[in-house]
Amino acid sequence: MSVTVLYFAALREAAGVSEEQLPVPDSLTELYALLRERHGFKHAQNQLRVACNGAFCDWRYVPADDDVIAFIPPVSGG
Amino acid sequence: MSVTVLYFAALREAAGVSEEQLPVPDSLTELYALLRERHGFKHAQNQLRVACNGAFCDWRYVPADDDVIAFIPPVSGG
Amino acid sequence: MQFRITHSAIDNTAWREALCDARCGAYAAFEGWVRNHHAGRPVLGLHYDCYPELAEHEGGRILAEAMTRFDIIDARCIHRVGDCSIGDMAVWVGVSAAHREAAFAACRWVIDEVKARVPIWKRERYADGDSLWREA
Amino acid sequence: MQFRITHSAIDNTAWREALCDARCGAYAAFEGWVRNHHAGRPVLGLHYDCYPELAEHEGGRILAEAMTRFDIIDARCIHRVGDCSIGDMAVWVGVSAAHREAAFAACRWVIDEVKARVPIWKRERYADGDSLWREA
Repeated sequence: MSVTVLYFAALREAAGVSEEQLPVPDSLTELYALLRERHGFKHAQNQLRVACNGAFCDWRYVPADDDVIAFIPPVSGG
Repeated sequence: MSVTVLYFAALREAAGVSEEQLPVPDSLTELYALLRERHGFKHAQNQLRVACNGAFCDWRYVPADDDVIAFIPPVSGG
Repeated sequence: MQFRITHSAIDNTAWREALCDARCGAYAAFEGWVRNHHAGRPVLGLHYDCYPELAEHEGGRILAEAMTRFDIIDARCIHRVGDCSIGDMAVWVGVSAAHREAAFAACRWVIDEVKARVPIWKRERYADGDSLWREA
Repeated sequence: MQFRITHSAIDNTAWREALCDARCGAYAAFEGWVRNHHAGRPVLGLHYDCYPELAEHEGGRILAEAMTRFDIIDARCIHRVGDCSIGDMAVWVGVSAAHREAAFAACRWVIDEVKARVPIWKRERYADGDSLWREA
């Protein structure tokens, strides 16, 4: 029973890895708070969007086994 | 003592020639009135712009010997 | 900054290349293509008449004015005249700038001015055999 | 209608060709080029990070939305990721339409949405040795 968390850009640099496996959390908010503390992410949750399985989702989405979660810092393509 | 008048598009079709030599007229307005009558141009003067020697000019410009005059119907490039 | 009238196919690749510049972050382009319909009427092809000397003079003025009105680095335009088939590129406008806002605004302004001011006239040939000088 | 992420140079000629259509009178394109400065600071080059699966999903949604918002015939976009040098094309947007109004409006809207919504991040390398993840 786990989820995969993907990191990009500034979050990847801070985490030092591009992904990690974690136990299925109760909520995305709880998951981000845990990871923010662990890796020292500078972004508050309200600066980020969140995606599940390759599509943006709501922060209220309840994670399930095998989900692939990504926290999305402000983008700067183009 | 003459001017060259160039015709394009609908005016060329109506005149049946692409240019002609004419005596230097007193004014562009007078010149266009003469040619409109001669060739049956459908455009009133206020539908046209006028150019002299490769640049747009004012209808009040006074033609001189060797000038190249063109009456410019509404354009439709692009 | 260059405005040209041509009787042959437009080499848009070469015209675009001429705008490349390390200071530019944005490039906006517009192309007018000969389409197969006008106001609901099928079109077979068209012919552009032009007063080349005046067209290049007026086109050059438009580009010079664009350079002063917008924060752009370069602007170029070429218009084809003579016979054109469906799908042919009739006109190309390219603008380079540091930022996209100015590139888009200038590109749009240039094509609008070219269509309003440059002495080029379009004669459309319709599928029903008729043909007509368009005036604006 | 197609949105792609690529790790190699963008073939803008091929992407433009895909939009050619006899019904279209207007083609508007935008290209983002890697420029040598940002906010007054000399830039040596940049790297784009990306979440490709999400980027292609979100990019596809943007194009589908453009097709419903504007009276256009097709819209395509490709964004390069990885290392880019000054002058490289980072993003290309092309839109075809019967008329230029819609082509310009949709092209502008697509690049604005791509820059706002697609998960791509730019790290600029500055001449002073510093480098930085840009966030919007």
